[in-house]
Amino acid sequence: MTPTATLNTAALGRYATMRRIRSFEERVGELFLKGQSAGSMLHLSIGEEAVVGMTEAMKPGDTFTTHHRGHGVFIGRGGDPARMMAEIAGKEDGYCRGKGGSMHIADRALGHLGANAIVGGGIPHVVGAGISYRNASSGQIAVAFFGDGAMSQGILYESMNMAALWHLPVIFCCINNQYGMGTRVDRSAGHLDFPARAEAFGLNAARADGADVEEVYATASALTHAARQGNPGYLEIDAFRFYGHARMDKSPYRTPDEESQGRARDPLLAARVRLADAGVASEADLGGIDGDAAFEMDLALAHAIAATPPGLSTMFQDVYAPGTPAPTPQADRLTAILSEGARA
Amino acid sequence: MTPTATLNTAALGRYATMRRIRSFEERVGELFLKGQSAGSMLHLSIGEEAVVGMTEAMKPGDTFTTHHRGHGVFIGRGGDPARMMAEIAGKEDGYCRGKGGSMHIADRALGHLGANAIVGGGIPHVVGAGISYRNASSGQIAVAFFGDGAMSQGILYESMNMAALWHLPVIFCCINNQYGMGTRVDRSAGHLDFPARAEAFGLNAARADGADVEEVYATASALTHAARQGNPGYLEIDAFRFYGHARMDKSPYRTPDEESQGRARDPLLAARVRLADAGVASEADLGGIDGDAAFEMDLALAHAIAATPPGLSTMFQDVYAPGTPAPTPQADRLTAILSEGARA
Amino acid sequence: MTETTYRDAIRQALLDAMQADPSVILIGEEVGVYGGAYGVTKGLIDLFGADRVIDAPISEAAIIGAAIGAAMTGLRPVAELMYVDFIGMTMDQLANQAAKSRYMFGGQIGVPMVLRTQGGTGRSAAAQHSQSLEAWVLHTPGLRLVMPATVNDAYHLLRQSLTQPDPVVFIEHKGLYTMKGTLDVDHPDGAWGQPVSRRAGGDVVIISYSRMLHESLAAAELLAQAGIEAEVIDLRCLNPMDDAPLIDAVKRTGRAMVVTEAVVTGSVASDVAARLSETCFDWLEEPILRVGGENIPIPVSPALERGSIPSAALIHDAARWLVKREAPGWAA
Amino acid sequence: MTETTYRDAIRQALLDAMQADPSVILIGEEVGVYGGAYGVTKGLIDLFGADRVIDAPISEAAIIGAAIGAAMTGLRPVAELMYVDFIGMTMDQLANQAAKSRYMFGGQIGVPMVLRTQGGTGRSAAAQHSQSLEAWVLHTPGLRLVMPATVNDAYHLLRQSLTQPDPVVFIEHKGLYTMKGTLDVDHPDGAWGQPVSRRAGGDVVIISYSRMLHESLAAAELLAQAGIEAEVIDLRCLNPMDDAPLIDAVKRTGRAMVVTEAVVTGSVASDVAARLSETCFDWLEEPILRVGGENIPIPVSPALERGSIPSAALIHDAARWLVKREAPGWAA
Ligand SMILES: Cc1ncc(C[n+]2csc(CCOP(=O)(O)OP(=O)(O)O)c2C)c(N)n1
Ligand SMILES: Cc1ncc(C[n+]2csc(CCOP(=O)(O)OP(=O)(O)O)c2C)c(N)n1
Ligand SMILES: [Mg+2]
Ligand SMILES: [Mg+2]
Repeated sequence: MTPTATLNTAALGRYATMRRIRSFEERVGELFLKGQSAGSMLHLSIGEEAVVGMTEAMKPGDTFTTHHRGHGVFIGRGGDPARMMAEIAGKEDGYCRGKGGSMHIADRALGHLGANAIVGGGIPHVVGAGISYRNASSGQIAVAFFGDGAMSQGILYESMNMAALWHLPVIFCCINNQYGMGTRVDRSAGHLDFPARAEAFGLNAARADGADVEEVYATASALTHAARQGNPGYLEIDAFRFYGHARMDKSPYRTPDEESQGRARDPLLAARVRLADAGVASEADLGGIDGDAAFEMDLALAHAIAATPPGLSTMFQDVYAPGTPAPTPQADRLTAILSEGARA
Repeated sequence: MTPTATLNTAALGRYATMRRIRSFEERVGELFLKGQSAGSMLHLSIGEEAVVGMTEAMKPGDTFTTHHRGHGVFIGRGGDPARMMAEIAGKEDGYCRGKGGSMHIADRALGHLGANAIVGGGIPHVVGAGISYRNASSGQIAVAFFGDGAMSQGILYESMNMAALWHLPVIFCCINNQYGMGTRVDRSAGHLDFPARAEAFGLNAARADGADVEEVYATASALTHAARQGNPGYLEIDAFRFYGHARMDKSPYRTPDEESQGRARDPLLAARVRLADAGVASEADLGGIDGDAAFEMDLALAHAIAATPPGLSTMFQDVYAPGTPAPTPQADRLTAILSEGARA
Repeated sequence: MTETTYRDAIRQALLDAMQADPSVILIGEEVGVYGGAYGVTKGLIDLFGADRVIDAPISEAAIIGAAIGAAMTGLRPVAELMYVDFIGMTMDQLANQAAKSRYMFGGQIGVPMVLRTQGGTGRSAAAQHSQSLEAWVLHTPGLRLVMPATVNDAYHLLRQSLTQPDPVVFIEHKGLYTMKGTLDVDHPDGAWGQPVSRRAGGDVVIISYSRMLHESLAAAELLAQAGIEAEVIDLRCLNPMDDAPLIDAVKRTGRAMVVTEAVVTGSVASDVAARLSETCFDWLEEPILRVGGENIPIPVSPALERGSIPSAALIHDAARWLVKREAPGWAA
Repeated sequence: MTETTYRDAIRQALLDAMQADPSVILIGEEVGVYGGAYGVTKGLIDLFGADRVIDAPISEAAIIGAAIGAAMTGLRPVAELMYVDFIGMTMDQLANQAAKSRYMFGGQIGVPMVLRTQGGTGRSAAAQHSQSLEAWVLHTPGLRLVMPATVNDAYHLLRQSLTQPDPVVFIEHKGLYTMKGTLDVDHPDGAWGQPVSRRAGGDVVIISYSRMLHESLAAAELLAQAGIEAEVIDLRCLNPMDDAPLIDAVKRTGRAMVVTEAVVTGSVASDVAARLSETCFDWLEEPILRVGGENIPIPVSPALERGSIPSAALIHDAARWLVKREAPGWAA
């Protein structure tokens, strides 16, 4: 529990970002209900907004990869909600031209090296980014965001070992929301002390309360500082997945009690109360922040719905870089075989 | 250092087995020099004979997998040197009909589920064997033998987690000979406390001196006892790879000093001296054991050289089980296409 | 004879097999409490308990590796890979271990396991959840490859897979789970290992499997309206493949095409077309045509996703061109 | 113009590329101090230091993953996989990440990396160290596949690979490292991405790549003694494949075969044969023949290993049968 004394306007900014994340995710839910999303593989990060403590500890130029539940992380790093929502709707002016969708949002300009639909898939990429920054002495760090489920992927430990062995400016950030789909973490891990695993591989390891964004920020700041000196770290954010795994999942495997207790650990509510108590912001200020977020995300939703889908021919673009001939469409291949001109 | 008091005839037996392993490996070297081995990918376990402390802690019915340097482990579990040597020579009456060779020796009857040429490849198989034994309450355990290099393979940690989570009768036995090819372990691991890794995944973990087979035996006995109760373990045998990685490697990356110091940690020499000092065996007894081993392995070598290679047609057998048609040889396929009878 | 779905037929096969053979176990992510990402294993953990229906951590490589070890020691595991797209993490265990153990060990150690998974497009699940990767398995001696297209095959081929002494990769299609059909537990659609002719016709042979079988059958109906009778053959068991019935059919008609949902380059369609072109050369009136997925990753946009794989219309157009030399409108 | 070996030509290409482009780094097992399992990278760590020649732990998946991340952030990594047989552990990083990033991310993020590895038989290294797995890569859009057969190509194709904006899988052959040949740093054997005709001949076209090119050329010499002139084409760059020159050649001769060392089922040979059978149908006098490895894992016995892959004699016999309809002695 962060002493209210340390609360300041930066903390107010973190509250605002958390609110924007939640408002965004709520609109993603609407997009789906309106039948306007590209598919139903939409993973909301509601309850995990304290990840903002980590994203704010990063600096411009730092890069990151995320898992499939990465909307919140990207908003924390400055992602444009309108282009994100358009991508989730599979539209041409989405971040990935409607080819990636919710699970594959990326933005090279903002250092987002890509969301990944393979659990653990994006983790080793930060090791390579770390090599780039180490060799260039650029002072940048790379952060891998992933869920507790990725703690069971061997590639995580291969990556941790490399980061420690090569003294890379890297952070492994586990957003532990207690579940991988229907499996609570105590049914997927034989031993629940995850920081101990990271320590055994030579990392600075810490766990922070996902209901306390200021604790996350303080812990993340220390770890990122060390990482920039070549001492890689592991941060676990202890949170709770408020809703189902994806839009279809009603979490029948959880009791109402468990859900209400979990949702009681709400980082927004906690921050809100404490900001008010500390006199950093009035109810009116906070209400204004909430209203602005709602308004912004309503616009993002409207934009996504109005945006145009990609044309069929874009399908053949971006398989290889410009300059390499695009793959031959099947129609052309068949024509080259069967058209009279092609026959002897 | 084991108190000489605890030394007994069983210890003498362990010495004899270690000697048989070394004699066998020396003959493998000869087989290669005579140009009679199938290939040059021959990995000698000289210096690692104290693994006998682990193999003797196992019981009949227990099963195991090994890495590519597994000759010693298998002799420790009762492997027939003649059939092993014949396999290494690629002969029909070798353990695998001359199809597997040094890196793929197996013997279902003795519980050897297979040597593996993929670093870490055989490790998860003991998890599955553990499920079999747990479900059948058979009291058996399964042991994975591997080198320090496999500590960098993610599948090891996936397997450790499953073993702990499901309380499987499994042991992970790392034969740490300090090197993976030309890479000393401190250049492949960011943090060298490997038992700490195993503990962080929920295993009983211990390290034993590879120059002291009795210490290995005592440690292994405790771990196997716990494993049979469903408490999986990790045992690290701290040894030294006396010679090159494979027959071609002269270890230019090691200093003469390092080699002489490493070879001074000789489990045979240590056991020999202590058995004599303890009066368990006379010089004559020990000399007799050494002579018997040399004689036995000379016969194995001669057998392997005299044995006949497999016939060409065996190539098509064992791809699938008997009953499934063997793959069509290419000659038959081409005949079915081109022979006059096959044309319109 | 019961009307049921592809999903329930698979579930029934698992249930019957587990009842008939106590050595059958299930292991995979979410196969127990959750009941399977696509609901295929719902309720089985209640019937058979957590020792036989094992919810695994997200460790694909070790799941397959554990199944191999269990198979080597007397169990008959059904390992579930939630999406075939994740097979990339398991190819070492699958192709270097499961496939080669019997051979490398001189016949001593078999691996009687089934890898159940599902693939294909249809849910806007994007590039990492929509692939068809059976070609990697086809290229691996020691593995069996089975891909059911009908409700009856979903049941029988899985039951038969669970009697095999060697590893079987059993690939379902996410787009077929809700498909209705007739299950006759006493009569399989055909013999194990053999293709089945799903429709008779003398003008052209359309060879396919999995969901593309249904697009091919739909195309055959369209062709019939144009007076073209297409035979439609379902491969069912792709590796090892019994191509004798295919060869007979192609020699009869002299015209054939092979349809796959996978990226066409390096696909099962390429391999089947190559074999048939070798063996039926003197009987061919026209080249054996491959119709498959575009050579691209699968885009998330529903329209692009649909456009990237063959449709009944495309199959019809190509077949008609092959038989009547009538160029379709899209021909450049 | 210098006489050198395939191994040294590759080493020279790495050395020249690292000197010309500071963003080029090497990462892999034993690439530094040890100098590479086959000695290809000997001495490079002394020239460029441990930050650019990185000895990696035995973590194939993370090695490829790290190379991807490095490529995304401005470096041009050459990741070495000691044996292509280990690619099974990396197929997720290779096929789901490296190959698809540019596409999934709408063109924003490229992965300019080279995966160097080696494959093939010849050392009695058994089933897990002797494979030819290029077909898996061929089937993956977004990847480039390059397999040099000559000393000059070993150098130039690697240099060119190190200028590509997309991931290149560069597969060497362990049996060619000691092969001598002429390196002309100023003149590549052919244009990037294109096949090259290695021998002229009007009776039959033999299409091959990697070490089988040399068996094919040897076969062509044997055929010449029998009065049969074979054109021999080296594919070199297999994905994307420019098949126009192949089509021209096959249309000229009407007879062709495709030779691979890989398991023939589902192989590159199947794909090439299928394409050419489609496009050259009206010009074919004979079926396009596939000659490849047997459909088995590779046995350790030297005799069995040799017997499991095509030889010049077999290629000669098949080609002669194709051209002269003379059945060889082994014809059943
Ligand atoms: C390699 C891989 N295995 C399985 C899946 C299917 N899957 C998608 S999300 C998920 C659960 C992941 O849990 P966690 O890592 O905790 O992330 P969360 O969804 O809780 O944010 C699973 C099993 C996948 N996408 N990738
Ligand atoms: C997956 C894989 N990567 C790399 C190799 C090549 N290789 C063979 S043995 C070896 C070193 C293994 O070291 P360790 O595990 O310590 O076993 P040791 O040889 O020391 O007994 C390597 C890198 C391999 N066979 N398999
Ligand atoms: Mg989670
Ligand atoms: Mg070692």
